[in-house]
Amino acid sequence: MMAEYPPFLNFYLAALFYLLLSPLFGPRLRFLLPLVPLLSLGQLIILSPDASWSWQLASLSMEWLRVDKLSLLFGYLFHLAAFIGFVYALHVKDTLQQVSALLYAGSALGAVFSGDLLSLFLFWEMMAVSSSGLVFARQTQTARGAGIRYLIVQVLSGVLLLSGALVQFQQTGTLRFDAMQADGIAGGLILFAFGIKCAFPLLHNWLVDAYPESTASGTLFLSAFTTKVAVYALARGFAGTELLVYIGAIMTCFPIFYAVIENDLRRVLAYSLINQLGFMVCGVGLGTALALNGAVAHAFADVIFKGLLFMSMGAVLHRVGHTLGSDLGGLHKTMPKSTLLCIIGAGSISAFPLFSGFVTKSMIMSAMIEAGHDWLWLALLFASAGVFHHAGIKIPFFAFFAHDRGLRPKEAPVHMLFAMSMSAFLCLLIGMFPQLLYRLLPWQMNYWPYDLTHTLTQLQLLFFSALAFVWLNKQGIYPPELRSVNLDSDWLYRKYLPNMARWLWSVREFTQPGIARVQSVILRPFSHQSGLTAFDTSQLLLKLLLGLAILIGIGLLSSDLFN
Amino acid sequence: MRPDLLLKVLAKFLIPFILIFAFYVQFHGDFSPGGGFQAGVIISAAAVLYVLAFGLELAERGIPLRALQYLSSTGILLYTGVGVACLLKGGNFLDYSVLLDNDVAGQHLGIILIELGVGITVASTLTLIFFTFAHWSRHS
Amino acid sequence: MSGFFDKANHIKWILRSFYGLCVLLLVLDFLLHRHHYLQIEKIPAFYPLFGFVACVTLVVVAKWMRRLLKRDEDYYDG
Amino acid sequence: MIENHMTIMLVVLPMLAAPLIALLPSKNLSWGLAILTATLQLYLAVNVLLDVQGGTAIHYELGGWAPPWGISYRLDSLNGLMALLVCLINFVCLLYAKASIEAEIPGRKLGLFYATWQLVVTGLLGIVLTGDIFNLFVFLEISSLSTYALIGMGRQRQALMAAFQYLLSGTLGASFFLIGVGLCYAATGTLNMQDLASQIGQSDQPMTLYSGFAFLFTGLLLKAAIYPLHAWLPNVYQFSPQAVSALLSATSTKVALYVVVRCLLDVFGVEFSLSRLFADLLLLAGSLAILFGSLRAIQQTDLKRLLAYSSIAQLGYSVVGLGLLTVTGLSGALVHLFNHGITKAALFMGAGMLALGPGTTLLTRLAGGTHRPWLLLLFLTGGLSLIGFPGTVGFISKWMLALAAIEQGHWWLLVVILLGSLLAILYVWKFIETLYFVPQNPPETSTGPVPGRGMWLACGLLCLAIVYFGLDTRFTLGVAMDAARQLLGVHP
Repeated sequence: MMAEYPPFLNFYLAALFYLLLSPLFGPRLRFLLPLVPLLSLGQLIILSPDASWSWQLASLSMEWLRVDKLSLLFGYLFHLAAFIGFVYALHVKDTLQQVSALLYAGSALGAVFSGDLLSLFLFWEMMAVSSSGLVFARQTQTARGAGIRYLIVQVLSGVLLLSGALVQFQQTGTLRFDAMQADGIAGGLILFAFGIKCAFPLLHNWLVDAYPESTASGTLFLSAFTTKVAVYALARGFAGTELLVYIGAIMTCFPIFYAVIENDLRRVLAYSLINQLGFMVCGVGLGTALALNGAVAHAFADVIFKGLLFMSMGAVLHRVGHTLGSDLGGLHKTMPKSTLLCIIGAGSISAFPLFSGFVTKSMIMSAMIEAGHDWLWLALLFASAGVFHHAGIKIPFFAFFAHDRGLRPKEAPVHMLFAMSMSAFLCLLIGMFPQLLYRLLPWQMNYWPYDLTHTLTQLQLLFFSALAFVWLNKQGIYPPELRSVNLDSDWLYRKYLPNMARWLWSVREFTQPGIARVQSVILRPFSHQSGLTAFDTSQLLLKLLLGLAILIGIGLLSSDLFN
Repeated sequence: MRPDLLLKVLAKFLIPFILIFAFYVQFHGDFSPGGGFQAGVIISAAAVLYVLAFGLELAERGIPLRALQYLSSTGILLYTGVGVACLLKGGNFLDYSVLLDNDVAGQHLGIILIELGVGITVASTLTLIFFTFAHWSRHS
Repeated sequence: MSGFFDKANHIKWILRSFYGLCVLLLVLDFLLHRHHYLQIEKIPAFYPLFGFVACVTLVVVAKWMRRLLKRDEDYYDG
Repeated sequence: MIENHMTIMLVVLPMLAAPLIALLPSKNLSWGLAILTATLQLYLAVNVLLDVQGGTAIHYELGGWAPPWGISYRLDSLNGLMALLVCLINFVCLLYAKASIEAEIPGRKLGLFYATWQLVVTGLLGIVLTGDIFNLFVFLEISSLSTYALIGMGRQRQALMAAFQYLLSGTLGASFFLIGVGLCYAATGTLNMQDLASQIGQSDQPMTLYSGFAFLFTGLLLKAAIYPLHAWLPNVYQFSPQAVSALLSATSTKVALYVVVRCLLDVFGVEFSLSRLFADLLLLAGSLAILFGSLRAIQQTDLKRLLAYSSIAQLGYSVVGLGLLTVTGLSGALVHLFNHGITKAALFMGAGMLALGPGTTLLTRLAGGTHRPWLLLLFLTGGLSLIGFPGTVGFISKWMLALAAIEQGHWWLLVVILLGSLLAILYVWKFIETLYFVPQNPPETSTGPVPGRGMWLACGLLCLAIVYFGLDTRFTLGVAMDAARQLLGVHP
């Protein structure tokens, strides 16, 4: 009975205490942080399956605890991710980051346990705000810019969700969050909101823009929660929506092209994150038990292996200060453990047999075939080969091998290595004993990934992709890493719209002197004090009188209509 | 002959009449046109005339600024006090009939006190404003 | 200090064993019986071919995209 | 005995306190009396509001004269809520003012400052409680005149000019209001609001009445700083003493808007005043205010000026709610008056605390506030409430308004409301970023006056209120719904 409250409270209270106690105890307090997810996980495990918790707000009932297998799976996952994250972040002495991370993890948990759209919106926005703290924590000008763009997009998603919720409330009188239809205003708005968080094509820029700008540990947290909550929400609300299959297929394919030519290795990972999300979105769109299980299982595995990759790049960032492929190389000499752990992550994301990615992605691939989407299946296969190319090979190769640039950083700190080892262990554990994960999956299914055909074909695919890499490199065709920016759809709001605004402004500046002269002729200033002048006052009165005249005019004119 | 001699003599002659007229307006206010506000303005007119004729220093020796501030507060207090007294006597706010045993006498007393309060406040405030401005003009 | 991967000899051996594995996998495709779910899978050595061609296409297209999309590093700041 | 007189005591107490405070010899005594009065008033306000909950009204006849001849006070849910707002803000601002004002105003003027403050409060409460439209005008002038004096006491040189501007525009608004009252009196021969309401339909001079209405209404809109009559507001809020900005932002425009609501719906009645054209006009003005105010707020480089423009935008929400003319919309508008009042007061108090040392609220001069992490919490709470984040009061009002917009099928209005929230993020972010993420150059070295305990307490109280009323809406929204139903004549 004692444990029947929503788990996000654990994190929120921890954040509050952290804020209150940090002036007393200083940064020492951070060593307690990994305990928070552990204790909270304990609470989650003893939580009874029919627990519920709701809050009355005005005439609305907000359900903050809905426990079923789907929410539990994500609940476990987020606790795990938070634990690994806090261990990885033990070196961080920045209260802003710690509190943001606690709130962020808590909000993600709150979102997956929300039973109604309003609560979902609440945590959706809390996630946006708290996670932006992680971006801003980098404290650079670029990070601030990326952070504000990130925040705007995230909140925009929240606003769309809210409007969808409003419409649904107006139409049906209930805010319950269950499966819905994508056609119709409410469903459409909500799907759009989920789509932004899930980095649908053309809505994906916030991800590749902001994630690489965060701190080493910040990116780890970011990669774990936001997009996975979106996948959860899609699985809960739009399972079986045909449209999603196509969107997912596009998501798997287009980012890998960018990933090949991107220089910042953490941005490469961000693109590959979208690519992995594509697989999940496909799974959700297919909507069969196998596909949905595949989607959520892949989300589970992705948090861990993508986290591992981000952690290894974070270690590089921590020791070297940047993650630009063009300026890295040869790090394996002094960071051998990080190298090895990174390779395990790479193996998992490329879905090598015995690694976690293989046992989860193959479910989606199989479901794709079962559903008869042959061409899309080919697209996914292409994407699978591409993943290996840009994430499996490119990341470890350019960071740790390639040309030796003479960098000799120290090995990653012990706590980072420990966190990475945990992830690596989990990658291998899931890869070798998939039934451990399968048992947790919400839908009923009968599937075993390790048959001959699967294993063989996957190995063939991966090895010959690697062969292509080797061949291209030997031929000198492979594009070199260059310091550059690649245009993406954010060009629209980062370049085109600002330029338009500047142009409009210049038009105004062209006309402004003329207007000002006319004004000063009519209202010649008769004194010049600092700040406010009599001229200002006369202008103010002019404005007010004009407004009064207009309103009175309308009022009196409308009386004719009125009588 | 000093050029302002005529002015001073006239002022000395006029001010008592102005004041008497002010008191007339004040105390007949409850029966005929007039009342505290008008009386206060007339009193302050007398003060203004005095300052114009005899100068600010002399005037302030007679009516210090501090006294004017006190007076302006006292007037409001008198006004509000009467209202509260009505409350305490069991009537509504400003319900003078309960002030004395006799309704009509109560009304009389109430209205006279109220008007007195208004008169004091208006007279002292207007004088205060004039004094303050006079100070300013001297500084600049 | 020179690491394991600095010696050309080591790299050569690594690559050779890698080629060997590739050949092995190619041969296995003909020896073992794999399940076919789709028509296209029936093409002999479909997966190895697909993997190789896909990656080459990927890189070639990406190179072409780079010509189109590449800007200076401070493009957005300027 | 006192129960019967609670309504009038709300107004009489500060009126009695004002001269006493001016007479008291020490600034501490003055403040003590002021806060004592404020505490009593808060107690009274809560009590009367509890009395009128559920739709009853309290009548009080001044001097025992029955209306329509005498002046009567009438208290129902609508002005009960407003009275509570004024008393609450008055109390909190006085708590805050002690340390804040002593840093800004020379000691000898403090007694007068608190006395004038009491007069402002007298005026505001009088406006809220009176049932007589001319009496309302008198109180409007009392509060306005004393407000001009308070503003003029600001620390910066421009304060005097700002006060003068406000005097000019305020007088303009009051004159229009007075002309309107005069015309209405000419048409109906009464000044009592209820009596006026009953005569509106039978007047044989509809044109006079209508002109009176137009003047009265426009004058009020100017006082309430409703777009396009908002131009006086930014200077006033920017240059006032800190505590005064907080008080004014939370009460004066809100009270003026209350009068708009009262006159439109209660006195003139829905049929008379809100022909569709007029309602649409309100919707349009409100929407423009939301967009214009938010956009201008984003441009500002001064924290208080930014907050002032945000106030213009937030008032727009209430106007929109009023223009919708439904119970949901109107209760959203009313509860937004209260909710935005406490939010903006908290933010202005935060700004005042930052300005304590540097003496200015220019954002660039306030950068690097990391040495005051607690203030970040205040700015975050307030900022989130401006944005309309769930868990804060701002969400409640915007939710109601959005719901009302959809009910009526005004989709464009929903877009405006949500767009306003998005723009709010930009300006809220602007000041949070500059305050906390831009390193100051040179780093803060001056050890100016430290915020007093009262200031912290006041801010803390308001922050708690923002969150509490954001989570538990039974009280605020309940009263607002009551009031909305009464005004629109809808029975639950």
